Amino acid sequence: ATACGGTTKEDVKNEGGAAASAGKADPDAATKKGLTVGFLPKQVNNPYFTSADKGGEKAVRELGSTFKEVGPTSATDTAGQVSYVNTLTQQQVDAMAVSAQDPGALCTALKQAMRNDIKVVTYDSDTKADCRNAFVSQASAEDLGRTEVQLLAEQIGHKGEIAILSAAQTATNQNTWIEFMKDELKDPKYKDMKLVKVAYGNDDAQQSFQQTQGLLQEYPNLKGIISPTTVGIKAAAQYLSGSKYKGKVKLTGLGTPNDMRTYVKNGTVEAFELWDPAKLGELAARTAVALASGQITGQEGETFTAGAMGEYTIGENGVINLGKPTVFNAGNIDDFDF
Amino acid sequence: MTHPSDTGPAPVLALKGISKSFGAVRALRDVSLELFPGEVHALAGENGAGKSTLIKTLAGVHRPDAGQVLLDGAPVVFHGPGDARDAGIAVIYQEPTLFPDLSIAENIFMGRQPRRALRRIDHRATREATTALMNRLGVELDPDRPARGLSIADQQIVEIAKALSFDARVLIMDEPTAALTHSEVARLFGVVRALRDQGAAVLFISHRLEEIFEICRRVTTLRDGAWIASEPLDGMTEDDLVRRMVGRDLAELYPKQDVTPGEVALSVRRLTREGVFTDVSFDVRRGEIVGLAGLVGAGRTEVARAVFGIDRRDAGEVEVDGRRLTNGAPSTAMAAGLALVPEDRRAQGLVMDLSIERNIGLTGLGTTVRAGLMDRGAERSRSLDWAVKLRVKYARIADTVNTLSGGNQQKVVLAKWLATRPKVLIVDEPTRGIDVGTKAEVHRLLSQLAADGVAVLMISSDLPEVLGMADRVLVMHEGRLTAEIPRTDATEETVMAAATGRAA
Amino acid sequence: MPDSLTRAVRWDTVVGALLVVVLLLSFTTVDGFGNALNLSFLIGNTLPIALIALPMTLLVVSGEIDLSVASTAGLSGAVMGALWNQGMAIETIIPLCLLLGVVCGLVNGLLVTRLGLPSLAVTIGTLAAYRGIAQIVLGSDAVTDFPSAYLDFAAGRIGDTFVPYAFLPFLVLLAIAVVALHATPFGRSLFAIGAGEEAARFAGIRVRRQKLILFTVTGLMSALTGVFWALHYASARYDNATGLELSVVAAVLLGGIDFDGGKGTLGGAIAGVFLLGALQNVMSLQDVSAQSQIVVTGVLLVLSVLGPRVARQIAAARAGRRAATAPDPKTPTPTS
Amino acid sequence: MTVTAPGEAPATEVPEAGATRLVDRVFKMRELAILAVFLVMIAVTQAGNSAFLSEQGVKDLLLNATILVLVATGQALVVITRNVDLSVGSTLGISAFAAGIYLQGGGNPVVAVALAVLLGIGFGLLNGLLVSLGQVPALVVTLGTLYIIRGVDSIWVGSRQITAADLPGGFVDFGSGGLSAVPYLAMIALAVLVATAYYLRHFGGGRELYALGSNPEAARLAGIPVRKRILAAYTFCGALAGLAGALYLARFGNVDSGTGSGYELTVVSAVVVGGVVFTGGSGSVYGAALGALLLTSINSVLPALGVSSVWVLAINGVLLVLAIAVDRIVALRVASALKKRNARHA
Ligand SMILES: Nc1ncnc2c1ncn2[C@@H]1O[C@H](COP(=O)(O)OP(=O)(O)OP(=O)(O)O)[C@@H](O)[C@H]1O
Ligand SMILES: Nc1ncnc2c1ncn2[C@@H]1O[C@H](COP(=O)(O)OP(=O)(O)OP(=O)(O)O)[C@@H](O)[C@H]1O
Ligand SMILES: [Mg+2]
Ligand SMILES: [Mg+2]
Repeated sequence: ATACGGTTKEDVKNEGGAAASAGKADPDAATKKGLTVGFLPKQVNNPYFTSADKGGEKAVRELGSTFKEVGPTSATDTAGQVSYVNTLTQQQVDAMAVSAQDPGALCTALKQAMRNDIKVVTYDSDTKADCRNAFVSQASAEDLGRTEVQLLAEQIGHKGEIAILSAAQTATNQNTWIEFMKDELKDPKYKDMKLVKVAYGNDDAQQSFQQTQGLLQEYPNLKGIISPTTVGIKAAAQYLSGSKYKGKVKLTGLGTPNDMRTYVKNGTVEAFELWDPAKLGELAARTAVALASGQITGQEGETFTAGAMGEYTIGENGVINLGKPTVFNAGNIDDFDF
Repeated sequence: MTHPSDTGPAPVLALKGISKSFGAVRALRDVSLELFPGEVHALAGENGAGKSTLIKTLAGVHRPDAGQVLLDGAPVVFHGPGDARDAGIAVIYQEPTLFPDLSIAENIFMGRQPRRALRRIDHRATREATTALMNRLGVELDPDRPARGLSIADQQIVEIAKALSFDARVLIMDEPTAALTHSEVARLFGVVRALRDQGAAVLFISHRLEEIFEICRRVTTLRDGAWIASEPLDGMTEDDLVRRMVGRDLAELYPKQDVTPGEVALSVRRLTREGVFTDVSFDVRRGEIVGLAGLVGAGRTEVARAVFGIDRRDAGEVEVDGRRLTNGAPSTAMAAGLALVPEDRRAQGLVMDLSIERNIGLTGLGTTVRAGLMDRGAERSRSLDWAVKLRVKYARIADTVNTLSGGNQQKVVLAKWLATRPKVLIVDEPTRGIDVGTKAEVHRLLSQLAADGVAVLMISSDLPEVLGMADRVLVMHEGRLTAEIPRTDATEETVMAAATGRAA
Repeated sequence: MPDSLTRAVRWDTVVGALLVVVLLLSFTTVDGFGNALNLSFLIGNTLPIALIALPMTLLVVSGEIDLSVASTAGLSGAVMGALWNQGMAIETIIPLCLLLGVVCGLVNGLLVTRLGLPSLAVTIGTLAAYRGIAQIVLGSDAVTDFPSAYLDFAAGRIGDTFVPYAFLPFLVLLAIAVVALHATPFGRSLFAIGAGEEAARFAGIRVRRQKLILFTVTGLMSALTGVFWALHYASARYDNATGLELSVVAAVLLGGIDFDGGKGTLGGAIAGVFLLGALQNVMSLQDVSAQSQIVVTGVLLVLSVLGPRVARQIAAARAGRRAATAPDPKTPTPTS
Repeated sequence: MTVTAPGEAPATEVPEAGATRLVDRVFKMRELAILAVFLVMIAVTQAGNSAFLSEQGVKDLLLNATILVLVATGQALVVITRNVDLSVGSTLGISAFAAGIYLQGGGNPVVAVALAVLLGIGFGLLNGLLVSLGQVPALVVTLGTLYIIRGVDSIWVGSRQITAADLPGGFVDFGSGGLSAVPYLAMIALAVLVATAYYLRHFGGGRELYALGSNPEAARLAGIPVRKRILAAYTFCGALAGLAGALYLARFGNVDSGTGSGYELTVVSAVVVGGVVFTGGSGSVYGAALGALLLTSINSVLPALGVSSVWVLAINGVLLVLAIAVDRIVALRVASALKKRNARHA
């Protein structure tokens, strides 16, 4: 049924997306060697993705295959990322690990790749489920969202106004986490805490900087800020440590130990969390190889061993969870270097 | 060449065997010239003869392909205009070279402003010096007024003031009077004589022969880039000089054919433009040439602009053949058969970077089309046709117009508009910077057009031209029509009287 | 200098030749380049730039510029997504988006022609404004579920050929633009306006009107590009096509369009667009890092302006030497 | 212009004085217009949020503006000569990183700043040479160098980054510190600005920049060393971009391969809003600086007013267009004023 003779959202609902992967998984199949695995991060030159891809590279090497990394220099250059998917397809790699800048934009290209039986794993941020074989999630969005609220709550004694400094408005993973944060805040034990605003710094140091200033001016008695993005938390910390709010306004979120070390040491930040990007990359790589070797197909319930990382089981929609994030504080931060 | 041993002192500045080519165009071929202190030397020649090129070579703008420049008898090489200036040579170029955004004072002293301690500019001193210069020229221009928006004439005045401010040993003037009216020219000549008597050498270019005879002692003539003669002027007649320049005897300068005016073709009623001109009404009939005279700044150009629709009129009506023109719409004016040959050929008359062909073609965009597309053949033949009719001197019809000499550029503008076969033709300073030969041609053309029933409105600051060509003379003063004088009683006196607002 | 030489050193021809050379070399030496699929990728990904380059070239020839094109594209994409979420029919949405583009173009055009503002300044302003409005309209959403018929048209290719469906309409538009600029009085007037606006006005050319038309068309084409983008990448977001304006400008400049106005050919511009596209494609296939690709683009741009200049000087020098021996040009030689 | 009839003493004084005042007033207004817009904006914000002009608030305003002011000042100089330098963002990025790397190796902050400036000068020279000697359109060349420098930068930097941890504490504190509400960085910027403005107004070299922007051909005929001046303008612009890079490092304590990308548009906007016209020859660095202050402040004002960041961009753009329009209307008033005077003279 088409409204006023045209095609509407309704009509499209029924166009089911083609199932991602068919075929039967053979858990005992030998791990193939000499494969080529291409990594396509959101942005090359981005420290976070570099350490992730390093992890991936290490794993691919161990498994006796070849690693390559390509990618755009800007995290908002979706078109660029698409043409890199195409390039990898052209180069007939056996599998690719992609961190999608956009859930939809890469679909056509990724399906194209899968049709040329290239295995597609997404990591860090996902595409629509039918556009890849599996998604390696840094930590369940739920864990992240809730734990960050818990972290901040402890620091401010469960009371006061708090705000969120996110990345781009369009960042899928950011938004899901924020949903879970809001959900966590519904819990009665947070009744004295109030989320007053979600600001967006577009993962740009300067903008995140000014957004933080704005938050503090707008809400003079703001008690804490959650910034679930490495760029955001760093900028916010830098501003706080240079302002009169240092130590008074608590800051937590997702950051890398190397970025945050100074601020933890100078008392701007008590604690923050992150998963180990290197591990994320490694798991993505091992998943890719497992797929290429036919040990898994991406169906729910399949299991495989990711080398030293142990055994993983594929959840619904082909999601694989890396595990709980690590919390960093003055006590343990020096044990980490990434 | 006749060596003037009688002039006593050795030449300050001399050219020996200079040659200069631009691509295929050989602008100067083995030209020699000597300038002596205390004399005004004329440089005569048709448009494109090479006069401007010669002085640009003297000024260090162009490097000669062959030959040498001698300063006080010693060969010198000018690597740029700066060198020439430092050598005491001041130049007024044919085309005003001002900085529109800077004040008149800065325009005059740019690069050599009076300094205070720490080499800082002394703005006050600069302003005062400028005022002094303006008084010397007897004109009244606000030193702090930016040069943008100055009329051609005002620009020329500033150029002259600039040249004077050098107190140079050699003063070179390329058609400084082209835009000026008699009284201003008189002033200028006064100043030039004073300089000459202080021992300066002056090189003077003008297409107004009477001016040459009035102020110059000797003349050097060029033809097609070649040196023809250098000789004393006394004993020469204008015809002798013209013969030297053109290489033949010249037809009559004002070949005005008598015609009986037809019905009104252009009728202007109570035309007004705030602050520029007020309540201007007049008619121009078929076959008639109406002169519009007045001092520079009287508002003639502004009237022409408003009639053609370049500027919006605040009040009044314009009708062509009884068709009322929409306000501020040149396209409809053209459609009605109106054509305007503007005052400033470089900015308004021509697109300097386009070829001769395309420039003439511009007015034919509506006609040289077939099925909505350009008909290149028609466009080219139309352009060639008119370029040849007006004897434009060029190497290729596809050359850009900025390679043409001043006068030839003016011819292209005329060609461009005559090609529209207008019913009413407004010409603003049509012969400014045009040599006598061409001038005569243009006049012949105008009266021919009139004879063919075109109504011509001729704005000109060249009084003899107005008197020679016009059936009727309209005179403007400070934005108002002050007199309408029939051909029979139009004289220098009557016109100037009305123009300065004294009598009338 | 003689026509032959002028033509010989015209940069747009050089770019065209360069494009051919690059293509030939890649076909023979770069594996993965020649096959139909890759070529269709290449063309598909270059189309947005090419589409906007068409009106941009005309605009630049007339001495103006529009930096808001990418934002207009983003806006039309965003509106498309928003309306789609409202459940409106795509067949009604697309015309609406194009209309929106016309409005955006008109706003630019009116600001430039009526207030006489410099187009560079105005469109930097609207660049921010339009993108901002897009953000307000669609916020953080990313709309992806457009009807597959449309997605396939925008992303798919004809059978197994290298020709994307969308390429055919583009060719038509290209033809129209070429004729408009190079074979109609309109085009002629644009060159005149670009090279000497006042003189053009004195020649009875309706400068403001022509410019207004150009800005409007540019808006329209940008919106069309926005729609195409959203369908081609199956994703409508407020930040679609961000930064595309620089790519367009770069490509057009590379094609030898003079930003002082009055010079250039559409052929050159489009050659420039596809030259950049092809080079990037090839370099990616050759595992040249994105960073190095940026450098190459830059170097190309610099060469694109240094090249013709050097050529011109050589030509002038040669002509000069010839003139020395040539007979002096007497009055008209109206044969050339 | 009139021809004074013989004998009649030219009455120059009266109109000149009047004219001078008029012209001066009007030309000052060009900057005034922006200043007004700025003040109104601040006032409104303060009314809506009393915390805005707190010491911290003022400090932030100034700090935010500092870097853009510096770069805009340099850019203004280039634009006045009828050119443009789009590569400033890339230059800022690469020199910031250079300074950072040097400090990381335990270098001396002063030397680091000098290093950044030198690097800037280097790239400024490159642009200047290409534009003045090559005599090629600045827009194209600097768009080219924008890409080249950015590319070289990201190849060199790779995924490395400078974080506050790598920098000497004193340097970082200097970046955020100041005398009460006036940050040190702002003082530097102000000093540079005033010096530049004074040079442009009172020294031959400065005026010649205006001259050659206003009419290059005439400048050549007036014997002005055109190429030398243009080269100087670009070098200065590069130097300031380099300095800005060093200050960026001190301010944000964080630099990576993306630092300063896309900055060119902001800078150009600031200059344009500041009333420096792209056809060259007019405008002032004060205007450009005000433009910069206005633009950066908008980004602080809107969050402070609690305007959702979704709106920031749109409002930014609209304000930008408005600012230009206002400036234009003022300019038109100047023109008509001149025309009237003309008529009076005639
Ligand atoms: N820059 C140039 N490039 C090419 N040709 C040029 C250039 N300048 C002058 N010419 C040619 O050199 C010849 C002499 O030009 P020039 O301007 O010296 O003549 P002129 O005597 O000054 O004429 P007019 O009296 O009209 O000013 C002309 O044929 C002109 O076309
Ligand atoms: N293009 C222009 N822009 C601004 N003002 C102008 C312009 N042309 C002339 N003016 C001024 O307008 C007034 C009328 O000048 P206009 O040129 O119409 O007088 P004119 O009688 O035509 O003198 P000319 O002999 O120079 O043509 C003068 O004060 C002049 O300075
Ligand atoms: Mg001449
Ligand atoms: Mg006039």
